[in-house]
Amino acid sequence: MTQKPLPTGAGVLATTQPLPDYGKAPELSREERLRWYRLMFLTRKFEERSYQSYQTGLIGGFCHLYNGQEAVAAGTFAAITDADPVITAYRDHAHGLMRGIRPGPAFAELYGRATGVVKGKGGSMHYFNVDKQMYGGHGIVGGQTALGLGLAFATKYLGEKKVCFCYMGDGAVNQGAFHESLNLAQLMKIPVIYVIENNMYSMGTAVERHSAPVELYKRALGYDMMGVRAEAQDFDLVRQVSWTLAERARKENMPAILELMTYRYRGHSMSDPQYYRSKDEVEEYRKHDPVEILRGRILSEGTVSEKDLDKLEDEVRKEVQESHEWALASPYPAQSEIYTDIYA
Amino acid sequence: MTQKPLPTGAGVLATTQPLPDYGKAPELSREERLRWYRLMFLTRKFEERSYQSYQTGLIGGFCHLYNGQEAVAAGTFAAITDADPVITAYRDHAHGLMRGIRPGPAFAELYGRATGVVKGKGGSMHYFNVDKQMYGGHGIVGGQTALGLGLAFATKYLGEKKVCFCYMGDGAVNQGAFHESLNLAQLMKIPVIYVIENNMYSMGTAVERHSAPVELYKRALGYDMMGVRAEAQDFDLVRQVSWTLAERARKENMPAILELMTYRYRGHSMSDPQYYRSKDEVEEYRKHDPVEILRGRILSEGTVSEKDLDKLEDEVRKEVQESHEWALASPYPAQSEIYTDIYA
Amino acid sequence: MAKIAYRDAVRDAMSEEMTRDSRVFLIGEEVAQYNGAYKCSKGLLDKFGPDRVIDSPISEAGFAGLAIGAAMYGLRPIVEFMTFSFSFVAFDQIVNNAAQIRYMSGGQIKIPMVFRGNSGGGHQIGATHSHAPENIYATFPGLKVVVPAFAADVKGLLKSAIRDDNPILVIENEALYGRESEVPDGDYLTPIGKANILQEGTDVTIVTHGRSCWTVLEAAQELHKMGIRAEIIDLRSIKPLDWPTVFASVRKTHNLVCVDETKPFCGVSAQVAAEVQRACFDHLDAPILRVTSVEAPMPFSSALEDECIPNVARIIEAVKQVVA
Amino acid sequence: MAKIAYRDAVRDAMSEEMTRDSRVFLIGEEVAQYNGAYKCSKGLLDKFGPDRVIDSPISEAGFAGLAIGAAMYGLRPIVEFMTFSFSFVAFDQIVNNAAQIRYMSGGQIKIPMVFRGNSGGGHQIGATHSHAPENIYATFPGLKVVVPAFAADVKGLLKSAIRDDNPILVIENEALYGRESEVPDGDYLTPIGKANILQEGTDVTIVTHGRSCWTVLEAAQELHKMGIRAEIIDLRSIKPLDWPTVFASVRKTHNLVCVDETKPFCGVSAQVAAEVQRACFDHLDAPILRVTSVEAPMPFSSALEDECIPNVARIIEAVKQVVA
Ligand SMILES: Cc1ncc(C[n+]2csc(CCOP(=O)(O)OP(=O)(O)O)c2C)c(N)n1
Ligand SMILES: Cc1ncc(C[n+]2csc(CCOP(=O)(O)OP(=O)(O)O)c2C)c(N)n1
Ligand SMILES: [Mg+2]
Ligand SMILES: [Mg+2]
Repeated sequence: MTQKPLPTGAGVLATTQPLPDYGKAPELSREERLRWYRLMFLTRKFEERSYQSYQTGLIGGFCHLYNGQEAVAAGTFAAITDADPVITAYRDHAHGLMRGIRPGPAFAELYGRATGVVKGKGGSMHYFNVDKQMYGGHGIVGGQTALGLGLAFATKYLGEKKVCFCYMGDGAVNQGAFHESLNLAQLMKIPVIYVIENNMYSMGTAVERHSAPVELYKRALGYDMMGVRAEAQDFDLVRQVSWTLAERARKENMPAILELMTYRYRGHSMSDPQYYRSKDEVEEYRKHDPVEILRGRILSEGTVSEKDLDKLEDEVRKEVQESHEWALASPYPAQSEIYTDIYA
Repeated sequence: MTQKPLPTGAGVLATTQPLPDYGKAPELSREERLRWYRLMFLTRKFEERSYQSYQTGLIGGFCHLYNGQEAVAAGTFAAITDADPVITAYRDHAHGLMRGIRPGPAFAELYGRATGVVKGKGGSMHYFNVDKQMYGGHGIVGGQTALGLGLAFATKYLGEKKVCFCYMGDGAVNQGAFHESLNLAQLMKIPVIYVIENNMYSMGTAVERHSAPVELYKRALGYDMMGVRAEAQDFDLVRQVSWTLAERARKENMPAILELMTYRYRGHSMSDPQYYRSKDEVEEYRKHDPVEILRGRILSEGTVSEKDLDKLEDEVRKEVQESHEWALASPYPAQSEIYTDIYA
Repeated sequence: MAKIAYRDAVRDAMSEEMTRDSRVFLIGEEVAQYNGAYKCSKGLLDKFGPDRVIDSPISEAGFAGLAIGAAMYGLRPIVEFMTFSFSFVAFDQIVNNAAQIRYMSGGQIKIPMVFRGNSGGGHQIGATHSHAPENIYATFPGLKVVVPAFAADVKGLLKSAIRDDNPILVIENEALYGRESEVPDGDYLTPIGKANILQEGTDVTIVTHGRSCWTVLEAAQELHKMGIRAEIIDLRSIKPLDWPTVFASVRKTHNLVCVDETKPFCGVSAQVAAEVQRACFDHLDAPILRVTSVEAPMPFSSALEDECIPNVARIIEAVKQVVA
Repeated sequence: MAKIAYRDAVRDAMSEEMTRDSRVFLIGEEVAQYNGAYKCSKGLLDKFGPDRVIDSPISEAGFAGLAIGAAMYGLRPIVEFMTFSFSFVAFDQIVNNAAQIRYMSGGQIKIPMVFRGNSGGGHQIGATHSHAPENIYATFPGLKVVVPAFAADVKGLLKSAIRDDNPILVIENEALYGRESEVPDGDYLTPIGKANILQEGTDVTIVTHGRSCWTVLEAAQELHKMGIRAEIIDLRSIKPLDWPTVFASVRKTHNLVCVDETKPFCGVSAQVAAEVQRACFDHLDAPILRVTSVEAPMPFSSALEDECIPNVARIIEAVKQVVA
């Protein structure tokens, strides 16, 4: 097994073209910062509870957890607004929760209940919240990359000056649809940012075993496209680079690849024995925990007291527990639901 | 319309990595050189006759002619042997004729006859001659790029030290299967050379309207792969660069993209009004005719007299005419042939 | 009523709907500057400009996916496949994304869009280019599939499809593009899911669709001479399929021959035969026969190709056997 | 005879054939180091090494095409799709290249290869991952399709498929991987194209395949208690399909229920019903009924999913209706 690179705090590691300088992203207010911390913490607790629920048989099918990657969704989302469309793959709990899905309907979906965010029809892999421009949750690796292109195309077609962030795993760079999308994006000047959540593994296959260049931002080179590789355990660093690319997309309609170096603590899905990596490797990464890093930063800034943060965390824990219980008490969908939502 | 670059005689125009120096390709004997000239001239005459036959209704369906591109097939083939597998798209008459398909069965195929090279079942787009390692003739744009990978894989699996040349049009770089193949080739070290016959147009779409980078060899950058752009109206220049890449593939199992800058004189298929380019542009290119260039070179070398060359050309003209007549006199396939060759 | 060519009816439908609704756009290979490989989009670039009539690279999965994404956002794309055979490189996008995202999102998403293009054999373009894929797409819940045979229907169905809030495949046929037939004046819609009785008859029902309609009409003239009165139903819409019209006809004629260009194994005719034997068991006087494309890839030679799709001789033979 | 799990039978078949013939290799996602997502290739990497047991990136079109090309050159690849639903991103390679190149080359090329993997619903993996695609692939001449239900059959059919000179899809099912059943000792082959009569009976024929065989067997016990003797035919091979066995049974029982997991529209049961009504028209006492997956994408919730694929209740109801 090859040694995986650990975060250094450098932020941006490499680019295919000089990054334009739009200056620093606007400051977040104390409340906004806390809100993002809260969402990251909520996601972590949601996933931990999901883990337990899976173990006890409350969840069937696949369940891909986000632990360790929280700063990717949070840092990128914090660089845009809820009016900008986002779309992702099946590791989508974070993207859903951070785009307004309440933990109750989120749990209810995992438990296959009628009160689930998509009525129990989509499950873990298909969180959608169109109200807040979250377009799924998609199970076919790479399939969403073309959809993200289309969402961005539509915003441009309508003259909205938006940007679409389209998320994908490192393994998804090897799907043809992604490459077709890259060429179309660059050629037609479509404001889509492909965020590669590089957690070093495509299921049990380490990046160096699945991609000819280990640096995935390099895929942009084949399209004269902006490609950026950045570390992603630090919310603020992620937000800054995302903001720059978002600005560029809004101002110039230029797409980009943003490869974010991160790590997942859990197995690929729940039933993964993880023979492909060592416990030590996982432990090393846990030392660069995105939730801890933001927590420490907020405390060191002194705008929030440890006590207040503890309180916020307790609230979240309670919300998660109550949401889980609410979900469990929810009814299953009626049989007639099989036949609804097929056609509009 | 953008001005298209004309040949300068430079040969190699650009690469993504330094080309290894294996020295000069082995000299061709006088006979071999004449043989390649003969094949190029034969191809030209074959296509001209096909053009007429199409006009007079003897050929149905599509018919994609190779006029102007002859040095691509000839120069690349002359760098390898008939034991090295080749595969191409639907503009495949040259590749067939130069890999041993006799003009008689070649015409018979166009005319849908039982004596056709594939029994009238494949038509213009599906010339195969497995005896001489010519694996088609494929109609779905880009589809053959994965097959070429597989042919090369098989030679390596069997320890044969061969190389597979896989041909494709400029428009085919935009198919996802090609990109998946590039990554697989580089990652698994498969000795396949992707020859992009860049004739500047994908049907009616000029390269700059279909590809984000106009330089198609750059697609190799995304895979840390060798990519080469070279001019391709000169048989000898094409042979030299192809030989270098073939050697590299044989010695190191390393794949490459070889973008060859060429031009087609005729329409995309036969029914193309060609509004997308000017007559002048075509005329400019005709001044750099690959058949003429090799003819001039051979004469200037003084190893063959003009008279002998004229004689050879007359023989070819006669062969083409007789083959055409033979083909026309051939029977159509029996109805029972519909049901053969479906399963082995 | 004017007589116009099928391809012009396609063009008119797109043009009218693009005029009516600025969310409608067209994307595909050679649809803009080239006016379409089969000239179905002639003049549209001039009329609507390059933002709405878009030439794409050869990236079917990419541009089909782009269009699906745009539809998720509320636009109403029309995707042209140069031929429907090329949709197979975009298969996943169509059958997983277009067909199922509405369901998987619990109804949050609508995908109002059209995939359209040429299909079928008979033009010597070989096995890879000659697929008639309506059975394949119709097997997927979430998609609608129409296969218009006449200018009036392609115009009315395409307009309906563009206005419909679901992903719909409008499957055309090269052989039909040049054929002229009467088209009503003004703005009209042909309902999706309604079959059309092309000819009334008493002896046998022939259920058909697409290009085969023309072949069946030709065969019917021969049959008429033999004293056989065929009732001819043009399904027009494969999914949803107008079962009441089919069943009513079979209950009247007591005989059924299915004619269509899909392959025999699990083709459209298999579905029709299976449903009709179930619903009309006691009404059938003879086994339902099917005239389909043959069980072989499409050969290139014109000498073979004619036999490979339903032709007059095979239709007459089947009908004669059924009414015997 | 030993009782082994279906997944081990898959593994044994591959292992035996790879030992016998060095041209056989396995490629797919996670087949090597991970031992297969469903552990069907457990131990093969250790036994045959990384040149013959190959982990691929997530590039189904790429590695399916690679394997087809290798087969054209004379190797005998086995492609594992993690699930067959993912074959849809490689659809063109399978239906145009694997299926048709032999024909288009006028017989110059053989494509001796196997595509295999998990399929079907019932495990809460959602609409995109739960396709039962046998009807879709079987519509293409040039492909063979087998859907084994039992350990002995998957071993014998997979071995036959690997030795066959054609492209063959071996469609497995997650629900079956863990099920144990008896497997003959030693080297044996199960012929492709031969159905298997799982149970003889007199009152009704039930034609089924794949996972549904188990459900039908369960239903048959209930039916037995009601005094209904069902003859159960496991098709095993969808293409070629063993029509003589099916027809003979229907001519004996005079009734037919088709049960399978493909969708109703143009599914396998449609093909069976269409052919049987034609060939056995005068022998049928009642309309042929079909029990299939429902006309909806596969929902996630276990509360809904059970109803979406053929279950005992639906089978019993159909049989009762037919023999009534
Ligand atoms: C087309 C396709 N092939 C295979 C799969 C099965 N599969 C699901 S996730 C996965 C690994 C993807 O890894 P990556 O893209 O790195 O994302 P991560 O799971 O690390 O977030 C695979 C092989 C699939 N869902 N779709
Ligand atoms: C997947 C697919 N899409 C579209 C087509 C239709 N088509 C055939 S050739 C062609 C243009 C290809 O151009 P290029 O690759 O540059 O090759 P050239 O014709 O110039 O040799 C198109 C669009 C096809 N055959 N396959
Ligand atoms: Mg990953
Ligand atoms: Mg070209």
